[in-house]
Amino acid sequence: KKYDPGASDKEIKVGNTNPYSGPASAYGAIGKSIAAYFRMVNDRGGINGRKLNFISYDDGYSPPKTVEMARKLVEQDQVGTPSNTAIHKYMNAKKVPQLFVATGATKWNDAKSFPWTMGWQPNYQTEARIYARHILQTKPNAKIAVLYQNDDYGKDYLKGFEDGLGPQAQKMIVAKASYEVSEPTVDSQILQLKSSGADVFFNITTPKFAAQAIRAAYDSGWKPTHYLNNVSNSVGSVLKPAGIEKAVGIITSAYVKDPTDKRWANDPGMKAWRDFMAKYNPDGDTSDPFNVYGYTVAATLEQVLKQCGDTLTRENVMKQAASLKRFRIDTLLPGITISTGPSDYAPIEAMQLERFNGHEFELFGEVISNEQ
Amino acid sequence: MEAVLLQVLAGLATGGIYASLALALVMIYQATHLVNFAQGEMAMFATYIAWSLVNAGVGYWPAFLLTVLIAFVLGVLIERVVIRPVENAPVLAVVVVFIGLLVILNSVAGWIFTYTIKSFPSPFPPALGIRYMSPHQVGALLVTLIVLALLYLFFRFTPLGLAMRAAAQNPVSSRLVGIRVGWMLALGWGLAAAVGAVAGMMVAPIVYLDPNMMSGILLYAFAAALLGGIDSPGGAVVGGLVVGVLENLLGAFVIGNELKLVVALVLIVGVLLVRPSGFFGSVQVSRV
Amino acid sequence: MTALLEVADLRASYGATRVLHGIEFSLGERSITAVLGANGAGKTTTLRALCGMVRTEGEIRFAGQRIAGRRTEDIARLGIAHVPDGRGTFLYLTTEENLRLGAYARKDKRAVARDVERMYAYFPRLKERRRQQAGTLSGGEQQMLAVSRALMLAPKLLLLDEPSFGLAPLVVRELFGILRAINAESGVSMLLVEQNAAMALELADHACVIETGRVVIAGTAAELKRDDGVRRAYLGY
Amino acid sequence: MSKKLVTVTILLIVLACVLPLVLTNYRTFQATLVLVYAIALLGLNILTGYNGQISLGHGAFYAIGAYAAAMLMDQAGMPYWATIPIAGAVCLVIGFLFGLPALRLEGLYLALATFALAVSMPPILKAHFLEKWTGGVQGIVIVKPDPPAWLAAAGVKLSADQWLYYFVLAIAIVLFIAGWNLISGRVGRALVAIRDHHTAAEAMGINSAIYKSLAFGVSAMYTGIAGALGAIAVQFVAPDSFTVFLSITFLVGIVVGGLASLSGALHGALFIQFVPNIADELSKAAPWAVFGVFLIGFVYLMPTGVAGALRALTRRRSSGKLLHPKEALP
Amino acid sequence: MAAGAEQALLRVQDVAVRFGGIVALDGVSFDVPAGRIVGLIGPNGAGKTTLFNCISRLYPCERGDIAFAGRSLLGVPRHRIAALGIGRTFQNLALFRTMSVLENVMVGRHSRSRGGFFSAAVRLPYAVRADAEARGKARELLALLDLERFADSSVAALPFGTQKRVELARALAAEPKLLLLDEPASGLNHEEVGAIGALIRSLRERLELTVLLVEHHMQLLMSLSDWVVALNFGRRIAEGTPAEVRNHPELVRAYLGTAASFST
Ligand SMILES: Nc1ncnc2c1ncn2[C@@H]1O[C@H](COP(=O)(O)OP(=O)(O)OP(=O)(O)O)[C@@H](O)[C@H]1O
Ligand SMILES: Nc1ncnc2c1ncn2[C@@H]1O[C@H](COP(=O)(O)OP(=O)(O)OP(=O)(O)O)[C@@H](O)[C@H]1O
Ligand SMILES: [Mg+2]
Ligand SMILES: [Mg+2]
Repeated sequence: KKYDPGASDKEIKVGNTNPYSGPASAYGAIGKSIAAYFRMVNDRGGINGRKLNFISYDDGYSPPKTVEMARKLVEQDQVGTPSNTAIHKYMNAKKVPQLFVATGATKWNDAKSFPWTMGWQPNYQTEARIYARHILQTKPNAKIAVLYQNDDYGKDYLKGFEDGLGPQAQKMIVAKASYEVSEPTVDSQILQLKSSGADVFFNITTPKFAAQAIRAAYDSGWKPTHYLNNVSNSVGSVLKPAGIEKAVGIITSAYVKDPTDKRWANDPGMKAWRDFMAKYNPDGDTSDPFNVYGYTVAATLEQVLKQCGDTLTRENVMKQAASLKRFRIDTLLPGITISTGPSDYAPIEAMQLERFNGHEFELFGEVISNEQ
Repeated sequence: MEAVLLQVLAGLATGGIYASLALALVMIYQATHLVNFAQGEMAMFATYIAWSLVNAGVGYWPAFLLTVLIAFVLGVLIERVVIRPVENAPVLAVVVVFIGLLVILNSVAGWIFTYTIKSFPSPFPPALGIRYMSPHQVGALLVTLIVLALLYLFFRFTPLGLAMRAAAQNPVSSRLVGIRVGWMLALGWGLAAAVGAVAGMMVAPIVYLDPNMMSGILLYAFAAALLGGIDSPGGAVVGGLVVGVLENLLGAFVIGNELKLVVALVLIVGVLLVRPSGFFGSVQVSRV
Repeated sequence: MTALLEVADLRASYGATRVLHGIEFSLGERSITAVLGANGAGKTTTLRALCGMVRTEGEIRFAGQRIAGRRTEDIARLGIAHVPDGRGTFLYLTTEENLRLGAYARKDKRAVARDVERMYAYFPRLKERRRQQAGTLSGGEQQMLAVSRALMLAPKLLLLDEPSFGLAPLVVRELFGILRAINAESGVSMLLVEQNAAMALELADHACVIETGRVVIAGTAAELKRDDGVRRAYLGY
Repeated sequence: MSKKLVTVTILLIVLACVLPLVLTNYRTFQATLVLVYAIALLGLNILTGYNGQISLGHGAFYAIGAYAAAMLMDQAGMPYWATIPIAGAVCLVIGFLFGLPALRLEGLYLALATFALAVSMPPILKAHFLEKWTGGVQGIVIVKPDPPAWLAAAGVKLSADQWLYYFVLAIAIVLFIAGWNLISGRVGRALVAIRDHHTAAEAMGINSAIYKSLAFGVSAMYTGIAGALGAIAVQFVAPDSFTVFLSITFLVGIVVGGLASLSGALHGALFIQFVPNIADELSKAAPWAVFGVFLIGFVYLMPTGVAGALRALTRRRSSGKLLHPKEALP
Repeated sequence: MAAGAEQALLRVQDVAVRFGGIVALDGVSFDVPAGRIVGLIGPNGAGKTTLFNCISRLYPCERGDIAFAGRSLLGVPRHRIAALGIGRTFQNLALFRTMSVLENVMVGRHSRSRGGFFSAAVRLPYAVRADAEARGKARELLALLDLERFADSSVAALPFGTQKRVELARALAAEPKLLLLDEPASGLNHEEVGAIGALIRSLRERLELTVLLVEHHMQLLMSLSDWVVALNFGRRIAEGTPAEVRNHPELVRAYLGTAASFST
């Protein structure tokens, strides 16, 4: 048995910061469902006999607060594995595993410069590249319009997309419009994009704006091939509000199951998730994909800690995190698995394209994987 | 040319959103001489009430009226319970209470209703739509104009409206002439909350209902209300529409989306430098 | 003479500082009492206490009802009008709106409209300025407005805190004539705090002198006019 | 300054000096942030508390100071300590220039203008044409300064956190003393006179235009210096660190701490640093609701802020005259 | 009194002021000779305070000129007026409400002391000295006006008459040559009016003041003034010694009511 600060015979401390307040409080659902999941694990007897102690602080989505809270986790609470952005360098300097950062920004999968940090979901650039490839295959002469959120997330997608289009990018992308989260609507942006005459629309937006964009595009009579980023592909919380009929034909990609998609109504994995929600997270919204997300992340972490056995050193945690082999969780889409390696810090790298048929998403094509 | 027209119309539609909340700000200003930063969150909360009613099977218009009523009562209650104790505190302390109220309402709404967006029904028949505007956008603008007319009449022609303005300006003298200042304040809060509720229900179908629905809009409404002149309901609406259109045109044709808000704000502040009490605000001279 | 207003052991304070230490007097129906006193004696505070504008203890009866501790607006609605210290103008409303507010507690619209015209007849200057923002009126004009606004309530009791403050000599004389007429015609009782003691004692039937929060001399106006101390301090002969 | 006040101040300074010796590095870091916020709040208090100009946009000056420091360190390779005066100077100039047109605006209209400044800051920092220097949406990561070599040579061993704390503490003491001198003398009286009665102040010969814009400048300078120190402490700047919420937090800080009071800046800093954390500990479901309740509770109990309440306590014991709170403050 | 041009400390020439449709001053001219007390009277709204505000540069003049010690004031910004040697009080009190009496008077000293932001912040010796000097001067004035015991009280809680004296002290702190007093006796009782009259007289002697006095208390005004100017509807309707003006028919009709209503 070997321990580093944060672990003992009795418990393993897992730290986390999450925006429970502030403009991004929607992400708070992730933290809450992770906490709920760990309660479930503890009810089942914990991991290798140790209880999980999940300590989560509110970072208000503000970088200074995140730094402070991360330091609190590491120095005050002596936790094992917190996650997250302004603290990137700090965590690596302190050699604290920063696992499964809840964002797809590419910088989280950089094993070389930041060996103590690992993302979780397919990174934004990978996803954007998949769309780009699909466009190049199906519509090589497309005129593309892009709507993106003017921040880290939006810019990351945009970069992946432009990289994916390659040298063609400058020519193919005929219009780009950005928006700020504080803006009430993106109607104006949609009109700008429409008037560019584009026939392909890449929609890099968070749920509220995605729904607005889908509706506005449809209402304005613009009928491009519509690619929607994975962040906002929930049927229940995006397409429905936008108007189901307005969303027909939208192409997106997926790796977790959408809790509002009828396809998974009787799926055992999602059933287990729903039971979990009912029992451990009754306040949570069962149409909110963030709750599936948190659940799945927590399950991944559970697996890593299981693999660690009795050697709960920070080094071993990182090592085990980097040696997940085709690990599967039932809330992931069929065919999607989690694999990592010493130089592969991107746990999920596969996704599948899907198209909305007016009732549900239909997967098409292969599971597309970037797995080396 | 058509692109410009489209942007102008879309700007009017969003401007109508700003205008409707700006009216609530004018209302509360007239009644208290303060701008309630929690006004947007109160409107958001009222909209959730409406949403719950509609979801429970109440028809749209009954739910609408009921919500306006509930919002009025809640507004009165908030004044009586939360604001009353700081009646005599310095202005900025009251502003801090508003901020407290804002974060409480926002947080509690997220807790009760979660952060996933909800669609909110629109009551307007498709016939209301014109070529480039959806029926709801047209309808919401009309409703805003109706609220404007009501507020104008209220302040201009009713003794109550006059008493309310008096109470906000000089509570001591108001009491001396028999105005129940406490009631005026509560009434002002109630009416502002009711106006806000209408705004929320008109806004929600456009931007979708979520706990942060109004936080962004409040800034625009604040700017709009001041641009028009904080004590002028008509000014609030004009201000709202101007801000909406201005922002769209700047974003689409002049400066780009990234900096359109910045430039719009610079222009608004620029206008205020020339007209320090807005387009239609009354100039309040004080002399020695 | 029945008492319209009876005050007993009236004490009042600002924050922790007590200013009135047991004022005692009564004011008859249709009568006018003048209150004299040095700077800071507590005259203004007495009027404020009657209207519930400061923290008070003690007994105040108006037309038989206890009004101590009641809210200012309720006291006003009983028919007590107040020309406050410092005029209390609604600075950002027009002259006419100020007048209309004075009658806020009254129901009869027509009578109110008549009274507005009456005030304009008393003070033609106000009529010229009817649409002007009241805060821009000259000091004396605002004082006329303050008196008129109080009269607009059609009160039973009128509390006047230095009504002649800042008025030109001619207007002061007219004002006292108006007060006398109103008292005679409508039987409005008045409590008059006035620095122009000679005129005040001329108008009033009763008078008292307040010193540091206590009534030190009280009596009929005629008696006070003969009092040596009063003559030296307030009348100057 | 009364004798008692001098004693209390000296005691506080001594206490502040021993603090990092008994605290963990993390707590020291938090204490550093408190000092940083105290400087920022002092700046805002000079403007809003003493001079009566309401600013809902001081987060912008904090941001400018922070970016000035970060950019100078990151791109010009300047040592951290040298960036502080530059950040202060930049903010002084920008604040002064902003203060000039702001002269025409009063009350709510000024609040809007400053609010606009705060709202504009993140988009400007993200703006494409500045990306080269500001790092765009990603911001700039900077390294934490190590204690200088001469300290180690002198045999004093300090952690980076401790060193930074003392560095900030020294600056804070200097700035607080300067602030005290400023407001207790001729200039301070002029600032308050302008707040209390603008016209009379001018009739007394006070050039209110100059005073008001200089107050803006000095206030911005304080806040800008705080921003620079804050950036160094947090080792990171990004546009999203400086949203309007920061500005509003500052306003909350000076009101809760006490308007027009030097010690109020410190009380306010403690509040904005620790109360959100406490709220978060109490409720994950709705931390802001708890925070809001705290906020309102503080205002109920102490409408003139912590400093005002303390002052009232001591004053009641000594002389006895209490002002109506409304008269005491803008 | 033949007020020769060379003697006039203040010269008001054809001054007109209009607010929208209201003509507040309509071509007023008169001189205030150095060392004299000149009374300015007229009905309410005649434009007396407006004229004061023009001299203090709070209101712009539509036409005409105001010269002080031979120099036109119209180009002088309002914050320079005090430094030129013109002090004033306000009709409706304009004290700094949150400050103590002493501080109020020290602010009055502003135009006679130096020191800016920087010198104050680092306590440059001259700024410290200036501050001490202002404090000393203010204390002197408080003693002179019998305000010493209120030095540290907050002005807002003082009785009205005391506040008026604080305003007077504040105006005197700048060592003005010309003092503009707007209704100094209003709200004072007989005894107090007598006291303020004596005070003004003695101040004039001791400080070699020139005074322009607006007052509705005729007894006081007529006894103090060397010269009286009467306004009505923004126009000068009479000018002369108190004895001359008192019987001026237009003034009697518009302002006094009866000529015999007061005595000197
Ligand atoms: N708002 C206040 N706060 C504290 N003390 C006050 C306040 N107003 C008045 N006082 C004090 O109360 C006492 C009585 O004042 P009051 O105004 O009643 O006197 P007055 O007789 O009306 O005098 P005046 O001739 O000045 O009108 C005075 O000593 C005054 O300082
Ligand atoms: N800022 C302003 N806006 C509009 N009208 C004004 C303004 N200032 C003064 N007036 C008008 O100008 C006239 C002269 O006012 P002023 O204050 O000079 O009178 P005054 O002679 O001082 O009277 P009083 O003896 O009553 O103080 C008044 O009728 C007033 O209504
Ligand atoms: Mg009085
Ligand atoms: Mg006047």
